[in-house]
Amino acid sequence: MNKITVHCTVNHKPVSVEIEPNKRLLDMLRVNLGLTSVKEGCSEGECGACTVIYNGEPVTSCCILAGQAEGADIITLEGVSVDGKPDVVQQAFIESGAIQCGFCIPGMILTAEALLMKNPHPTMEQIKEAMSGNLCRCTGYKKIEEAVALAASRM
Amino acid sequence: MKRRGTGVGCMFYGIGNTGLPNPAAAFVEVLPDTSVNVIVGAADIGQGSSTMAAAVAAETLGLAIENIHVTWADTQVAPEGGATSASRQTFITGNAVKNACTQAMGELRRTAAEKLEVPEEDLVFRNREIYSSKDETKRMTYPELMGAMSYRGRLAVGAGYYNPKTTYLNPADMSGVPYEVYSYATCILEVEVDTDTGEVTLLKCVSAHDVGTPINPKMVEGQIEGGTAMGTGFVISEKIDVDPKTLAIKNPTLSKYIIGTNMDMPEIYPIAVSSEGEAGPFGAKGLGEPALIPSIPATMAAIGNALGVTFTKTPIFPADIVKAWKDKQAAENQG
Amino acid sequence: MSKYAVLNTEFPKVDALERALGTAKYAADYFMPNMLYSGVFRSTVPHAYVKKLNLDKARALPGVAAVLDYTAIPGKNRFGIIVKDEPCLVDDKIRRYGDALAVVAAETQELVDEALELIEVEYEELTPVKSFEEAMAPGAPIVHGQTNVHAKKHLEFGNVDEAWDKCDVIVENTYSTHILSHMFIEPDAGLAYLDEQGVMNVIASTQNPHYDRNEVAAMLGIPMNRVRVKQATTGGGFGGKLDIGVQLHVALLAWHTRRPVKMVRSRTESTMVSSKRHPITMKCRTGATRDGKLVAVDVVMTCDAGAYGSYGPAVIGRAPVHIVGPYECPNVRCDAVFAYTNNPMCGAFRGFGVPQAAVCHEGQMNALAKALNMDPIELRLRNAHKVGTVIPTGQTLTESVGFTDTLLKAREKALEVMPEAMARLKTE
Amino acid sequence: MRPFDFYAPATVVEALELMHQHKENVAVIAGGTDLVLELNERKANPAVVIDLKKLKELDYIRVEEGVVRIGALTTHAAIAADRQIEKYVRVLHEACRQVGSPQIRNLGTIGGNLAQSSVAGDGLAACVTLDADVTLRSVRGERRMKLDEFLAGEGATRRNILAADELLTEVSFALPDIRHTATAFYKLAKRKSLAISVIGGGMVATVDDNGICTYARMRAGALGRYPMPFPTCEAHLVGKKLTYATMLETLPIMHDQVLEANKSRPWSVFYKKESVQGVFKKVFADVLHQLGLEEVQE
Repeated sequence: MNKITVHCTVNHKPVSVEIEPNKRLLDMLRVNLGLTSVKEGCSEGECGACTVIYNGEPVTSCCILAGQAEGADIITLEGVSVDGKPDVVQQAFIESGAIQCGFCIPGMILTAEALLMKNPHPTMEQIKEAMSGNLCRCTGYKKIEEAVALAASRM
Repeated sequence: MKRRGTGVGCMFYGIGNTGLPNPAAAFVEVLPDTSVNVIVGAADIGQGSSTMAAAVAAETLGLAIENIHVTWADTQVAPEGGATSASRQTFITGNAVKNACTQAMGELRRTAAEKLEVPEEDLVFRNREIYSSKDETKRMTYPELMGAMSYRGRLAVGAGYYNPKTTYLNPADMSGVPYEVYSYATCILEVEVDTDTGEVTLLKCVSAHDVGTPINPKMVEGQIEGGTAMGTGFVISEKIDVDPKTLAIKNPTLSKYIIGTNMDMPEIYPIAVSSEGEAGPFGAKGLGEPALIPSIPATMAAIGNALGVTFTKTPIFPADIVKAWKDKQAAENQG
Repeated sequence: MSKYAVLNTEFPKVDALERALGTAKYAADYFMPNMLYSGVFRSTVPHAYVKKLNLDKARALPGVAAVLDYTAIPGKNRFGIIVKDEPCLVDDKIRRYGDALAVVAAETQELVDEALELIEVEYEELTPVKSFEEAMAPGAPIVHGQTNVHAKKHLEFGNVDEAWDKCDVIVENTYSTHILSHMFIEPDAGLAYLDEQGVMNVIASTQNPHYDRNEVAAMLGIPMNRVRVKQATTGGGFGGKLDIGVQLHVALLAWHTRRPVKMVRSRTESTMVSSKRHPITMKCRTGATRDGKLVAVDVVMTCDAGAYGSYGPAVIGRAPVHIVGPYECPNVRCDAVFAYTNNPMCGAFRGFGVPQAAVCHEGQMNALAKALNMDPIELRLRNAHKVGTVIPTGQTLTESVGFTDTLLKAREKALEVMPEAMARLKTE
Repeated sequence: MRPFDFYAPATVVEALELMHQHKENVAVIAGGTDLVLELNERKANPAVVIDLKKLKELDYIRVEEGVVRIGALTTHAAIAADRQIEKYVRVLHEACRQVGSPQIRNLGTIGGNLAQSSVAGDGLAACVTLDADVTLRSVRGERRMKLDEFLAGEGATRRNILAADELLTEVSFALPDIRHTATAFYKLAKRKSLAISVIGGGMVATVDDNGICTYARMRAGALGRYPMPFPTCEAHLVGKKLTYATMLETLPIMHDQVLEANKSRPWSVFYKKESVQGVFKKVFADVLHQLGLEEVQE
């Protein structure tokens, strides 16, 4: 097996990563780049905890091979906060009481960020639809949806 | 055909282990700059026991929640916390924190009484100030108090623990005091059932919980909302399938064990009910498990109410609904 | 002025910021220099003796640091929060699908997976016990010790047998609940290493760090203060992370390799191995007067508790105490039997048997309401616990009994937000 | 994951050559929503993985001379968001809109859905309902066929006739004339998102100016290895005035057919034979609504 070099943009900075082809984007981000906010919950594209913003869209990074990310623009939760301070979406999650165990939260926030980038003033229906690929076992989702609405109201 | 139904579910839940000792402990130190270290054994798994500990400490000491730093669940640092189970941490670790704070306040009270020249028992610690309940003009700030403490070489430290007042149960008939305090709840839930496909849509859910004293209203709501999600899923979508031959679990994945998504949730109206009591820290009681329970019987009853059928088994899956409806139609056609 | 300065006001959770920023470290997020990865070789049969376990090929694979079976355990090999009946690594026989037979540590996760595939096992299979009924049948294979009865309880309050004559209405039903999984969103994970003072450090996703400490110390045969368990940020538990998870296995591997060892269970392994909700069958007879006052409740409760005790004793202790629900009843009897089988292990799961009990007592209350043609909320109000109520253990409730308020406030809100639904409740 | 070599060709021609060269042990990846999981669980163990995601030439939705052409690399999200598909081809719009989750729809491609030929593939069920054509290319050239023919595989071992070095490049079908033709899809599933179809029922129905049915095609996914056709039901409708009552007359036929096909699994067949009728009741109501023939109250 020959190693490959993946060139892409991660959190607004160009990176090149030398990596075995049998690694997922999830592994590359967590292990090679140390971006451990990206969580592995199900390994089958089901829970959404490993969601990253990939060329502007939320995707599950457990379903992408590292090599496929060549040329991609990737944002993880580490790329959302500024100097360790929460951005408007993160702040809204904190204030709304949307965070319990927090394992789903990186994926939730990134999914919300991707929605608000494209549609800064979504309806509640659009919020629900956008957030429908992220499982949470703690909150019953209400406070999470309220947090996205609160963030949108401050956009 | 779509039919709607309503169900009621209630429960009570004894806080802590059943008829067994189950203590938990806490350490507290108020530092010279009025920041506070609170150290508890309790594992926080997202439910918020650390936040609860901070709030109880702030309330007891008369400081702000921002003044409190909580360290938890590190056995080389923190004393025994017992398990995060049985909805016990608010009640038991909360009382332990309160006890530890009360001990730390011994020196704080003595010092403040000396400075303000009032009896210790008249002192009120609230909102970063200490004053006399008899004469509110006699007051000092917390930084002033900590300055006086430093000057006198006194430390505000405390260790406390709490073990619920229970008894072992008599093995012959289970008589005794199994729990010191109980939480209560009522849930009323409305569903829409498609009799052709057995699909269930959860419409609205009111869930009222006696939590004694709410520590943090949003956390109370969050527990109730999350509990409702799990309780409704208990009835309509979740089930472990065991292979009859190997006895292995056939659906150990999130694609095959079906928990609800946000699209499956009802509109939830959580209600925190207060009740008078001295047992918990400021009267607070546990909520983690009570949050789950009443929506289970309420969902069963609501589906039954929609069809005019009584269900006594869980789960109630679409196939069960279609079957129950067809059986009912057949029985009515015969009768 | 509000009674409280802090309580019942708005303030964020103390641990929300790091979770919103993504900097909170869950167990799988820890990486250490010189760290090994690890995995567990598990049984694929439910009930068997191990005839042969060949670890040689796995040990020979370059990059493998350790392959251990039960003989490598320096201290005790029996664990469990209440009953010590579960091995760290199987030494006598396999009792369920997925029992741990050996552990592997290697330089990469891929090497761990390869080494696990090189382990060979031969089983001498035993007839598995598949249900409560099979467990209780005469001549049934025994899962543990001398009997398949895992636990028994008998609750007796008042005089149930004499009470039936005083009842105007009696309803009788059998309720049953099924096996469920916590599905906490973070699979079990942990890491162990010996620090410079020789203290065994374990960082894990857990609900129970002090218990974990005691079990790791017992397994290694060292004092409790030579083990430090630190809870990593934990992605939910709901009872499923109360039993010991990866902690013993990583500690054992770190003990032998003297290197940090990390273990992250896959979703599948995590669900396979962690405890499940007890499926309980409750045969219940409830009697009341014509004005809706409960007179007697008699319940027989049975449960297939699976292969190990786990929190079973806590569930069988709690369910009978709660079997009548938040209602006054002067005559109560409950007989409960839990059995060992070779099914997945049942244990703690949010509610400890009370959800199951609620299925029964609420089913009975609704059945009574129907039989008496009474509003179901009114029936509950008539029987509600209040200060002064004596519950079936003989305890008198003295304070903080807010049940009636929950009924009234829920009804009031429901009448406001779903009036049609409330009308349907009455006209069933 | 076992080791493999990885290639990401920039053109279809390059991809086909690579596939031909490594055909003994090659896997192609597009959305990755199936393959990466299989690799990760060591269920798929190819020596070579070829990434198709860089083949932008296969990412398109075009309507040309009354034919809708969709490139294999078009994602479910792109199809669901396409205004023309939403207006003219409801069956495909609804199917793609409900695949998995937003994240999965952003990754998963229609070509992948068809080539995987999963039992519960929603895109597949919709395309079969549309009687679509697929285009397959290899170094040997191009062939085009009906999806029905494409799916003439050997079941479990080979799901379709795609050769190891062959690429499904396009799916195409006639653009429905919505003045006379309606299409509809209903997904019955265990939850309202992140769901695998229990039944995915699709229909195409055409009526003349008098409301007489001139064409009907009904298919349902997840009832057998391939989307199940209901020829007797279709025949029952053609030539009759399309009404809800007439359409309901097909339900007993459907019931018997599903029972017959699944009778080896007694408990699951009970639910499938009953609920398939519920699924098509909703499909019928939608078709009648779109054609402006009847509003059905549930």
